[in-house]
Amino acid sequence: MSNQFYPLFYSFHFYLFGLMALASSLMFVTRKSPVAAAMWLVATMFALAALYIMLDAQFVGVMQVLVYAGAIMVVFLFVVMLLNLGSPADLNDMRGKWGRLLAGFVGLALVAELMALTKSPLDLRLVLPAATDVPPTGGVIASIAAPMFKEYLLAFELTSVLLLAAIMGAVVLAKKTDAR
Amino acid sequence: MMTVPTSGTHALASTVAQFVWLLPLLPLIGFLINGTLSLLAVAKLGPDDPSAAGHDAHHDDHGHDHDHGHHAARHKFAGIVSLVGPGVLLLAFALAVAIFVAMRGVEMHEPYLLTLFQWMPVGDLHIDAALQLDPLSMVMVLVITGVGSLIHIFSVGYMQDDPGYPRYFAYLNLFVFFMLLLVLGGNYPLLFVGWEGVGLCSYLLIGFWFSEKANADAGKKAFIVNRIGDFGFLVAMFLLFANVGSLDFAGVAENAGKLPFGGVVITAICLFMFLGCTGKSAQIPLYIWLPDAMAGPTPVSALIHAATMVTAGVYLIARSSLLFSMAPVASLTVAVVGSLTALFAATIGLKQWDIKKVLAYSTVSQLGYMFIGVGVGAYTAGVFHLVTHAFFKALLFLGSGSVIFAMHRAYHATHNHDDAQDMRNMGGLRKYMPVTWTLMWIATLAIAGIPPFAGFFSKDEILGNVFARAHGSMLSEVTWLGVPGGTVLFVVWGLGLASALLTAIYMTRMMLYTFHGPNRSGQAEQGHLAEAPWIMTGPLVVLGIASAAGGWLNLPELIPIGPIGALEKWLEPVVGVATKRIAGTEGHESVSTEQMLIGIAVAIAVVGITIAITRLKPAALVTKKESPASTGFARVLEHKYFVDEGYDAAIIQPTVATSRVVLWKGVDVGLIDGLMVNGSALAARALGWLGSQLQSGQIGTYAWVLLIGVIALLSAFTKYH
Amino acid sequence: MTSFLNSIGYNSWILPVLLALPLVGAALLLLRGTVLRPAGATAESIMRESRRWALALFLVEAVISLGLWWSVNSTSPLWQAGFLVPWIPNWGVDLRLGIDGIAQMLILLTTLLMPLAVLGSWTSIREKTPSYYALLMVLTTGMLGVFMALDLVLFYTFWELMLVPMYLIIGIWGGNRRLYASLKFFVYTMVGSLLMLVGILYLGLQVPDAHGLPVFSYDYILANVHLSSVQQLWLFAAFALAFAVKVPMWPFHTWLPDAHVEAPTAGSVILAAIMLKMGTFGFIRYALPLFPVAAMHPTVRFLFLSLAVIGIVYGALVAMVQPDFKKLVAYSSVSHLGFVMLGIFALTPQSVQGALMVNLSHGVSTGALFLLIGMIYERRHTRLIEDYGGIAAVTPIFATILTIVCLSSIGVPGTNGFVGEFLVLIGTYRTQPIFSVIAASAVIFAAAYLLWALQRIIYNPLTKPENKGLSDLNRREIALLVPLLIAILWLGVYPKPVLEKTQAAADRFVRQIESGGNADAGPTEPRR
Amino acid sequence: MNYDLLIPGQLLGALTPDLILMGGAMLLMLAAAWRPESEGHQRTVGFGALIVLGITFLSVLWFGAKGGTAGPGVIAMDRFRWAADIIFLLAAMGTIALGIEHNVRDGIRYAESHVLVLFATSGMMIMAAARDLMILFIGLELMSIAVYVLVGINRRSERSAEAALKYFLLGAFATGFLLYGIALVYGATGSTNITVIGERIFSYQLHHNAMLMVGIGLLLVGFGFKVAAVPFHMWAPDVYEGAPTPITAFMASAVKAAAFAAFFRVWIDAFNLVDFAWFAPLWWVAAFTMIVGNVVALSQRNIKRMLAYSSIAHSGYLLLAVLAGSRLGSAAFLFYLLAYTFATFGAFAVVATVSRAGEQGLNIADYDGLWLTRPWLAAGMAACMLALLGFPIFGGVGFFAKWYLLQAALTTQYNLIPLAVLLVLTSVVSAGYYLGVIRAMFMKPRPEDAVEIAATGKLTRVVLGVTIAAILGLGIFPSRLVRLTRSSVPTPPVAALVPQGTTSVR
Amino acid sequence: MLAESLALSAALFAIGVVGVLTRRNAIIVFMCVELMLNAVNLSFVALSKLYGATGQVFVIFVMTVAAAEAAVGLAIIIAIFRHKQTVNLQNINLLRG
Repeated sequence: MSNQFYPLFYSFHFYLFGLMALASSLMFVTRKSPVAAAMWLVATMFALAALYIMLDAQFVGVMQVLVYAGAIMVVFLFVVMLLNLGSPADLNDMRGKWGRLLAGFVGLALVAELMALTKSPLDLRLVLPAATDVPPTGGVIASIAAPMFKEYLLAFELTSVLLLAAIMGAVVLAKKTDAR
Repeated sequence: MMTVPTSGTHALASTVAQFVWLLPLLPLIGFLINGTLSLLAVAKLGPDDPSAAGHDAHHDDHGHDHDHGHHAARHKFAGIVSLVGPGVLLLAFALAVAIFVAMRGVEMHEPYLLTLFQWMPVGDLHIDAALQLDPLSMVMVLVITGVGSLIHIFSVGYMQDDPGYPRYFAYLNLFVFFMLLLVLGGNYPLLFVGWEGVGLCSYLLIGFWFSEKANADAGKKAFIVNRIGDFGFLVAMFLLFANVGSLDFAGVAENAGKLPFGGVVITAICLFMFLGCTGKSAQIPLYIWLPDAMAGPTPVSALIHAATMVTAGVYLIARSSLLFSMAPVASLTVAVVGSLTALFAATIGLKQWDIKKVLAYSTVSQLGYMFIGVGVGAYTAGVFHLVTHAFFKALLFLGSGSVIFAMHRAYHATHNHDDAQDMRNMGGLRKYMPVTWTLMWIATLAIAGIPPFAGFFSKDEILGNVFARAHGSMLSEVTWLGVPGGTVLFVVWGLGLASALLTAIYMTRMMLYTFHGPNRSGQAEQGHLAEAPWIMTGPLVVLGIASAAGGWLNLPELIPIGPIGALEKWLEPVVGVATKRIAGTEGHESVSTEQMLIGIAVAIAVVGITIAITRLKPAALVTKKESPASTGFARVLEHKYFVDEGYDAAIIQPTVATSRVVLWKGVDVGLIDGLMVNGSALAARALGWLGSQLQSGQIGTYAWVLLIGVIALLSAFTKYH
Repeated sequence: MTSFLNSIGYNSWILPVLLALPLVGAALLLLRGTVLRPAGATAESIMRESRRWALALFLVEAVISLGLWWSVNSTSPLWQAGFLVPWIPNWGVDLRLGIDGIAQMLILLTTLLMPLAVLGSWTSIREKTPSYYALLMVLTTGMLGVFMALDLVLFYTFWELMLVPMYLIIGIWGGNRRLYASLKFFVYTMVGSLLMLVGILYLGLQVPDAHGLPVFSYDYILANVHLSSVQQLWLFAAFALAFAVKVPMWPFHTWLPDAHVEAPTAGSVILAAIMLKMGTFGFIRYALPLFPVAAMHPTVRFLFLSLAVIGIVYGALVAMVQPDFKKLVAYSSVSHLGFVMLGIFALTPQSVQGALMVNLSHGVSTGALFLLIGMIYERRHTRLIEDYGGIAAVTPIFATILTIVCLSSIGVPGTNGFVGEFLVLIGTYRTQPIFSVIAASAVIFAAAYLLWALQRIIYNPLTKPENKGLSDLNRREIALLVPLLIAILWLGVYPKPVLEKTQAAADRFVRQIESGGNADAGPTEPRR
Repeated sequence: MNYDLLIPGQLLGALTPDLILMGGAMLLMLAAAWRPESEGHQRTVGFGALIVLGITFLSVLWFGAKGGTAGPGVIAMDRFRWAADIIFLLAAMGTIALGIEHNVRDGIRYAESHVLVLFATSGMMIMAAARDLMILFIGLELMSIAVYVLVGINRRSERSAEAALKYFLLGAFATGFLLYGIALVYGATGSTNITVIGERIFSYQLHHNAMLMVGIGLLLVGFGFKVAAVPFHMWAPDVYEGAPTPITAFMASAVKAAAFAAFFRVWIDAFNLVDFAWFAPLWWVAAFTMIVGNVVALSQRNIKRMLAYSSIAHSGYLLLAVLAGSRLGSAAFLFYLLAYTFATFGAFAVVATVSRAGEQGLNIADYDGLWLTRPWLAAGMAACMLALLGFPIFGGVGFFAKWYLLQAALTTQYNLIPLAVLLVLTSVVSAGYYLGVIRAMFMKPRPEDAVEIAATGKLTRVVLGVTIAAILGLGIFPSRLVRLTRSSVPTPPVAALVPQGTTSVR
Repeated sequence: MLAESLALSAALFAIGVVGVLTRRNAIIVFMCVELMLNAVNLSFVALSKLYGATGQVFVIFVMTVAAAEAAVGLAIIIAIFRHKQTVNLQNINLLRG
């Protein structure tokens, strides 16, 4: 992998936010209350947004805060409230002790297997020379806009259809059931 | 039928013998006519739609009770059947006589072969439907048609009131057809056709009154036991074809010489063939069917189970004399088995009460004699005894038939349901049926071996030949199961004498109990006892004459009261070579020895009769109902040494039980079906059930399964870096 | 006759016509039963009409097929009456038909038996008759196709084609346990045939044609495909399993008793008389000639000979203790077909010819037996032997015919049964004496089980009151049995014409296998 | 013509059928909202949807006949795409045809249901066309989201809602894996373009790259879920059972076909060179899929569940084509998909007819004696069952489909004979349940208390008629279809994309 | 920081998976899936350091997809809640076998 030198300040904050993401995600999966869990997930997303920015993906970082944490999670919370699932008491949400242990174990196994992906070095010949050092001209947005509206124009347009379908679907499903 | 005489050059070709195919055809026609009539008479065709008709319970048809004698009215086709049935036989006999006359006019160096058509031509196997006429088959044809005619005629009277009258004659005609095929067939397979065919007819006729389970049982038993023998015959044919390459008599005669003399192959052929003979001719160990076969009508017993069919084995060995003469061990086996059977059956005959059973065991015993004859290479003697036995045993059976007929009529008249065949219910019948009495005594003396009746000559010739072969012949020089052949033959001779003694005893016993002493059939019945009608006594008389004079067919040199050795000369072209091969050069005994042998034989017969007359007290007998169960050895004899029971326990029951319990329920239903077929189906279903149990409806479970899949897959993929 | 047949081009159209005719008939009959059903028709009138049409169609089929007797030159090394139309060119699959002496006999057996099967169903099938007869027709096409096909895929298609009609016939018109029996029949057969499918595919892909496409022509494969002995072994196993199930060889036979017992009369007749023959035919036409090295491998051969002999003895012994007459006959089929397999694997001219003869005569005799059982079943609605007894007294014609047929099944000389068994055994003895002798013991058992059954059915005292009112056979029933009786005696007394017709094919078969498959003796391309 | 996909105009040209469909879908969406929901409106929109599908179908046919190629880019223009599109469109038409009448019966009056089918179909068409993992992903999501809704469209039915939830949650879960797989493949190769991935694996010798391996593994999970391969199949029976019957048919045919089409293209074009890695895992997945699907189907009483397991089993068979991975494999794959689609639709058309409102009449026992009252329905069902079983003539094209699959399996360089044998053996097992239906219909009596089956709707009749005709017709004359499928294989872009800024290894 | 990012991504993904396995509240399970998507996004962003901004484009698309999924998913959850008055997955097992 890249053996680029990073300043200590950068490294510290990178690890800090990394740990925050990890810790808050762990909190997220262990909270009984849906509201608490959602809040910890939001925290995770913030931490990730910070990491995005540190990885030179400022636009994505902003989108993460605005769209994910700001919009999607709000909808989640909204539904939690709507369905009045706020109190943990009436939920037997978590699996039993053994289930959790086993799940933790399986999670570790999965991590172990996924970590294999770090074992072979990436082929540097694949790396675009332009992307290594030189910041793209036209700013951060332009570097994203170019592929999005050229190579991935189709994908972009498709997402609009996707959203349309999703909206319609959501409306159809969530409409009040008509009396029979 | 296409007739393509292949031996057009044979001397017989231009004579009446070219119509030899008519011989079997005539009874076949009789069978077809009678069979059709039989079905026509009883046929009541069913409704067009049997499933719709259902069971109309008011169908009050229970009149077909086939117990003979219960129907006074004669069969509606009785006339035509009485004409056709015996008629075809008489015609056949006439033709046979004509052919016989023709044969006497020519030199018979080789048989006359008439190929009708190719039967089974496959590759190098050529089996033709060919008839072969030679002296041996001529003798048989004459006996079959001759005795057969008499028995047919007798049957007209005996079966007159039976509702199955046409069926009876159909079967009987069919039997004669097959029997003629047997003796006329020009190759082993064709002989086998007749062989099985007569077995089939025997089956049908034994079970003629099939509504009695015992009769049906007896028929079935006869067929199956015969089949065991046929198995042997079949294997013998396979061996012949594989080693000799032909199944024609001619071809075998030509090529059999190539087989090593006395070798395993020829011995095996002969032994397997003899296995066939033990079945058909009721020898140890397959004799058991014959006594049961007495369940059939008595004329059937006379024709099939005394005169003709059961002697087919003797015929077969005589026919295959060339082969047997090359297999001394096999020949000795034949003789030993024959002698053992003769004695064994005779002992059983001592204690039987059923008149027909006595005769049945007597037949078994006499057949044993014949096998002794052909076993020691005295083929002519064997055949001679066959012929004489046909006469006197047919007479005995018909005579007993006439007795049973009388008894039955008497019982029927008085509505008595006693056993009409049990000698304990008879006694003193001489008074009522004098003709029968006389003729039966003639036959008894003949079978006992009292000169000058027929049996004396034939039996003496056999015993004489045994004695002669015992010291100085091919047979005496080999060892049989480690015993020198000579010794074996002496034993055989001794056994033969012993059974001759017993024969005299049990025959006399039968005569005494039946005809002498006081009558035990009951007061009321005595009035109804009477001699049978002429149509039955007529054939008896003819047979009586034959029994008395049959000996003249083959007189020994010592008794030159007629043509010496006529039969021997007649059969010389067929069995001569084999006889000479076995007998060797030093075959003949001195005159004094022969005289001594004759003396011994006669003495033994006389002693036997005397013992019987002195020791047995007909007056002391009580009827069957009142008789106590016998004990001790008598009981063993009465139950025929429990051989049937033994077979049943040792072979039949285990086979059936194994088939049912192990093979069917165990292997088929249990192992293959249960475990493999249904088992695998069940296993699949059980697995399916398990799978559907895992499908719990819980998303969590599904996610778990999915994840396990993920981990498994990833572990497979991560091993490649 | 031959010249007349040539003048109408008989050989060029007879095979496809024989195949198509029943299909057309089936379609018409089905339409008549549903869409074109006349107004006011009752089940009864429908039954009358459909059985009449079915009989007429099968009679036509039988009559036109009779020409094969003369038109086929059975000594020719060429396929006779060849017919070729491309079907799926991309897969190398063609409608390729042609017959030899062996197929000719089996085709005639089929066409001649089918009218009798219809007559046997005349009054016993009362429900859904159009479908029933339509299925019989489709079944006929399938069976005939198996004997005619010269393309492996086509063969497989026909092989499977007959499975469904038979499945439905058993399952719809069968007895109490019909559901079980029909499923068992279907699945059993399918297990074997699907593996054969893989085998066929493998074979066809071995030597592609000039365009690189697979070829499934029988002749092409026979001539061009050369397999290693290991390949042969596997393929032989796949083919042999399919055929062994069908034959059925021990221990794959347990579908047969169930199927036979539950099937309606015509179903049993066809099963026994024709369908089982497809198994043996498969061995003769496909399994052995295509894989001679495997088939003649001592171990394999020993295995098959052993199974054949086990089947012979086992079938007979188990038949002996069956309480159900149909089951008894079913097991007797196992025994008889064992003879066929023995003959085939003994590989001598006599044994092979004998096997073919047993094939035919088993068809006739067992067919007749099943018909007879069907007739008596129609009257008494029971097949249990113990429910009868002494009925010869009330049904003498039935008893007479049953006796004759049983005797032929026992193999009494003079009947068809003897000729085949005798030839098989005598031929087998030359190469496999031990097997032959063991097999010959079946003559005893056969007599035992059949005569015992016969006694318990038609002999013995007539005690059961239900049996006293039994009616004898009617004219239709007699008329349909008489041809079989004639065949029984004709094949027994004068089998030569039949033996002559199969002689060339049988000899070729033996030479082919003995020479390890690369014999020049194989029939060549069909005439176009 | 050759479409240069980097020029937007030409890209749109290459997407003409898809655009027609999407445009039509949007118009119909407006139309659906135009009037208050009612049965009549639902029907009108349904017919509109049929018309849109018909036009799309024609355009696909036109493209398929005209041919045309595409340069490097995100979509393919090969006949594989058009062939797959034909299958989707046929299935979609069948779904809507069945749906119009089924909606009436079940009281579903939302015209939107038909629009959602169109959206889902357009997603599928994108999937079949996609030559870029990202496009594929979005197409997949478009399809999935529409189908999630469709499964739950019967709002009165608790089962429908439950099925939707299960499908959605597990689908989203699996999407996560798929996406992660895409990310890792991208990470390993620097591209999401299938063609480029394949080339780079070759030119940079990425055969043993760990990230690539993990990525492929995760992609396999994602596709495995969509095609319901064991052990990612658990959702299928529940969802199939709970979904409205026409939607079940849609899922069993089109959804699965789309997932398979994408799967096939990715596997053949991108990962052909690393077959050593995926061959064994996929082999086992295929084996387990065949076994589990067929065996568990044996114990089902509900016909939709039974068909669900059968569908799982057929996924196993289709995986054989993926494993064969050859040109012939592709042809066999398309052939099988088409045959399977027909058979499935025929079967579900019957199921829809026999069932009653409120998820009644779905047990196999409800088919007892069907032949006696509805002979044609029973005959049709029997043909479909036999087609699914792969039986010649009676099962029509089903046999040739299996035959083609086996042929493909036996002509590859891989040893697929054991799997081919497993295929036929599990087919035997499948006889156990397919015949169970036939047995119920033909061999059992109609129960006394059996509810009378409503008359078959006209559209259902059409669907049934067409499918049966196709099954039987193609079962006797498959030749043309064979030729068509043989020529419809995935083909690479005309001018191979040369990675910029890199030096070639060789 | 690429390796670290990828590792963190894997860990977060695994945590999301564990959440799916352990939770029974439909909404929380859904949130766990969102966490998995976020983890993947992290990978994309990290890889964009290497391969240019395309990776970031993907993240945008994923977010859109996630939003669409959220809309439909929550609608489905509301629909089931209407029937069952609960979103506990343990009680949602009408379809089984």
